[in-house]
Amino acid sequence: MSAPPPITAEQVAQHGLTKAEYQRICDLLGRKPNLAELGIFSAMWSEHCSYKSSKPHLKTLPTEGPRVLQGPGENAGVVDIGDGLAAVFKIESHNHPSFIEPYQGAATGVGGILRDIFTMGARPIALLNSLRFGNPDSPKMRYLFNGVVKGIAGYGNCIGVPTVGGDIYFDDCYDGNILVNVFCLGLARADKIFLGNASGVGNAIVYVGSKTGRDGIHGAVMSSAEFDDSTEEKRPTVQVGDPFMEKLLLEACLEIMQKDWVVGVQDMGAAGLTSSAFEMAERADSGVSLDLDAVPVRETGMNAYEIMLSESQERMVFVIESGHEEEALAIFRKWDLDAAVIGRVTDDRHMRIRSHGEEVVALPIEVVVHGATETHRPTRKPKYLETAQHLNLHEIEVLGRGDDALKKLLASPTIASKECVFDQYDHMVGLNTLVLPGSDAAVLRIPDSEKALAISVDCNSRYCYLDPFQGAQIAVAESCRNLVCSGAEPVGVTNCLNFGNPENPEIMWQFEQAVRGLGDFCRFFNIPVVSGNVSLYNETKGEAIFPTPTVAVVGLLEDRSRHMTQWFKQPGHRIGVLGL
Amino acid sequence: MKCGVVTFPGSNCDRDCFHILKNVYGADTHWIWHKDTSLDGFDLVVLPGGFSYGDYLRAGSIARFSPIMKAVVDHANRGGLLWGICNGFQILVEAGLLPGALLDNHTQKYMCRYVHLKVENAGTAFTRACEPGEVLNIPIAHAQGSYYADAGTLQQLEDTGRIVFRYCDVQGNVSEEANPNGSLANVAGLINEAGNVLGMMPHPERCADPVWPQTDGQKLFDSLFHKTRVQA
Amino acid sequence: MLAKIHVTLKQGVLDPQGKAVHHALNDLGYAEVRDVHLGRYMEIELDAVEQAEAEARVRDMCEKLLANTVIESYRFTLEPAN
Amino acid sequence: MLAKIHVTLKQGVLDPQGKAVHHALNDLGYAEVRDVHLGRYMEIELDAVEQAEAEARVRDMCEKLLANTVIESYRFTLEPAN
Ligand SMILES: Nc1ncnc2c1ncn2[C@@H]1O[C@H](COP(=O)(O)OP(=O)(O)O)[C@@H](O)[C@H]1O
Repeated sequence: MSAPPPITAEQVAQHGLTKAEYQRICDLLGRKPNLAELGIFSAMWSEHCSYKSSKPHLKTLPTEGPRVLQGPGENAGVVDIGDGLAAVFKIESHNHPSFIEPYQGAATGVGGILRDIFTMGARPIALLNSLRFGNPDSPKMRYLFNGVVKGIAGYGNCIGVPTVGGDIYFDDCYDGNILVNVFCLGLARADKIFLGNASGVGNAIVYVGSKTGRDGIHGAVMSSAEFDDSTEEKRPTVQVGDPFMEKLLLEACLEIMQKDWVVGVQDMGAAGLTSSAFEMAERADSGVSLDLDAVPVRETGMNAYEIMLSESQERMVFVIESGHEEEALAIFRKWDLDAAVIGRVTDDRHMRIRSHGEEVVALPIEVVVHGATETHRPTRKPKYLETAQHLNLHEIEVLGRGDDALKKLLASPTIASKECVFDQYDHMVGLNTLVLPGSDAAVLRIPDSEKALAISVDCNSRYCYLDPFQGAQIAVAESCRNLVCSGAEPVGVTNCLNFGNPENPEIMWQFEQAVRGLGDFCRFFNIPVVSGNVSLYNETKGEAIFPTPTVAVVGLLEDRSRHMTQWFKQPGHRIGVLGL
Repeated sequence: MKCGVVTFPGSNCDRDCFHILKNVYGADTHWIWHKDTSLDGFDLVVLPGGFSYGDYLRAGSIARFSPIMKAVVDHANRGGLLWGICNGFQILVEAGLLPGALLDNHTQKYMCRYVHLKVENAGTAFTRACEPGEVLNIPIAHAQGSYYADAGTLQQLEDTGRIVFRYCDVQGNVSEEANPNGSLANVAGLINEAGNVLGMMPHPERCADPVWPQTDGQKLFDSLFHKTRVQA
Repeated sequence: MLAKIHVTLKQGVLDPQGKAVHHALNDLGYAEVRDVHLGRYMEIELDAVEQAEAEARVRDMCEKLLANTVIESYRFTLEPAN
Repeated sequence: MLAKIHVTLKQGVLDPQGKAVHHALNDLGYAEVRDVHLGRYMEIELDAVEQAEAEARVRDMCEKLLANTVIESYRFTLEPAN
């Protein structure tokens, strides 16, 4: 094979790396990276994977507590709920893909969060979603709305996990950037939680799931001599979800996790095989060797770059004790899934990747996973607050009281009944849904137990715009009130922080304030934050969305028969108000 | 009565059906894998709801060729009880074990909600615990539940009393408003000539556990297990 | 060889999807649309065999799986692969 | 006039339905099936206008509604009505 052409400054830029970052890579490696290695750094040092802008702030969140079995750092958070059981949950965003292709963007969002849950060994028992749309008067927005709802329904219903709640807000600030945050809750045995560890030298790295295609690899970075022009059309910008494949994957994974020779599991999400392999090695302080020729592919002529960075959906990586490879493959084959041993765990703290008989990537694990410098982005209190927070109550037009005003409120899209939406979600499958959509919180019974779990997702972003600190506190307070009204005690928080461009100090100030507000509230009430997600750059042409720190709180009911619903039950009952 | 619930790739409600049969009715219940080839000794076989093969191409169109289906057909021909619920019903019509076809809901949307069903035939093995004309409150959850059969077939079904459930309102009126998906003649469930194969779109297993406030689904299970009508 | 298969609803079977597309097009300003029928299109690549045998096989596939002959009709063409 | 429109997934986009049908056909004994792609077929009856204008209108309909151009491509023919 001829020597590859040298990396150009243009390619570095197209990969989203600054000159300083590229220089840092060369310094840390002691040499220049090749194109595949550049692609790996581009993915792993991206905001999405490295959390470089948000880490300094997320570190301040309270993540520990007597019930916490697993805090942030793994695929999902785990909370002990007694009786030997654990609740596994997380919320994740899929905002940008959903704006481009609402059905598939939302569908693959559901697929991604489901995998984050069952990769920990938990059977998913409930899905919720938090959606933000722009002005529904525009046909484009109605198209996005219908597509997202159908996509969530299409994927969630097919895989048989009930979608039991959520929230939907409409506001002009989301005209250019809709938000699709998906939450999933699963149940597992507290002593059978699986982590994403590649430990045990010699253990097998097993790939299972859909064949790898060119999904998610963008044309912009393909400007090198290694690729020919005809591959451009073949590179889809949006992934298509296959919920049937995911259902097979889910059942096969839960079956194989009964065995005691499964050492580690991780799903292939953003940055595909690259992020899973590197993260698993980093957590176990080990190394990994991969042979890409063994990876099941669905397109011909895929090179190392494409295979490592493909974002094809419905794929997982298992670490199997050496000697049990055939048994593992047999279980996957029973479910008619593609599976193959694609590598081994090593002890040299490197990722060594072979393709067509040659070593094409050799990178130190730690440099890739932790090498991106935390960017301490400057913050500045926004100018708009100078006017926004000054309110003269006397200047507000008082509408007439009575029926008309009430009807107007009830008809506003954000407040109006969402029955036409949750009617499209199967909210009953699994026979665990105690409280159907429409009440304050979703309540699910825990099979073979007297207990129940409740979930509420909330965020009034308008409050967050006016005061991110208070707004974030109001969001988590609202979730907690919803849980308490249903009879549950809050036991864990997950959150998805949706914000604009972090390079804008005013947005970064909103972020910092919201995280602080959330953290203070959770510390005061002793509710740990066990997982979450961050979605930045939600802005178009300089117009950012309102800061939207979406919060989902999970609560526990010791006695499910004492759950409560919000509806008036009988004529003659008295109505009371608690609080000022 | 030996009961079996078939798990096709993509079945979701198999666990729900299994739970009702085994835990609520205490029946001798077994899992049946789609690749199994024998159903010897089974009295009741259930084809559960879900999305077998993702509902790809047409709901039930691929599952009907599963290896187990040969044994399912034999079981039905032998007079064994065969119960297709939702996706199970779709598989039965694709396999020709029941006449007609199930098309997309006329709203072009999935719908999950409680509906009312009128028991048109209370003489079947699945409905003998019901009163003729009784109204049951049972949920549906499907995107392709609109029943179709050509005029001749439909007439024959009517004449021979093989339409077992029709969508109706809370008073039992079989009306267009009460028809959630556009099914011809508001057909929600029907039986074969011999009376041992029932296909229905609604999910009785979702309202048969006494833990829930809604338990109308129990009427069907009670019928199968030879129980008289449950008192309050 | 390449089989190109069209599957459409039989006459008399309601096509609500077609109707929905029809109305959507009218609403978008395409008043000239008089009727819309939706169907399925499939392309199947097959190992090459004699034309007659291939036709028989493809017909079989349609009857068995690709079309639900209770509600759908089908037609197909066979051509050499590209 | 009759517009005959074919909408198919773009190259490289995952086709879960095609994959499922492919495996089903292989399992049914049709080992000669190498690949399967599913798409949509539409027949649209239109009031007659000039060919060029009709083509422009139909292309517009495809771009706007009938095809999801993020993941699908389309082609069509126009002929006089039967
Ligand atoms: N806002 C947040 N609050 C708490 N934990 C967070 C937050 N955002 C991300 N995390 C944690 O950081 C880790 C990395 O997040 P992410 O890249 O979304 O995970 P994954 O790759 O498993 O999808 C996860 O363990 C996640 O729980």
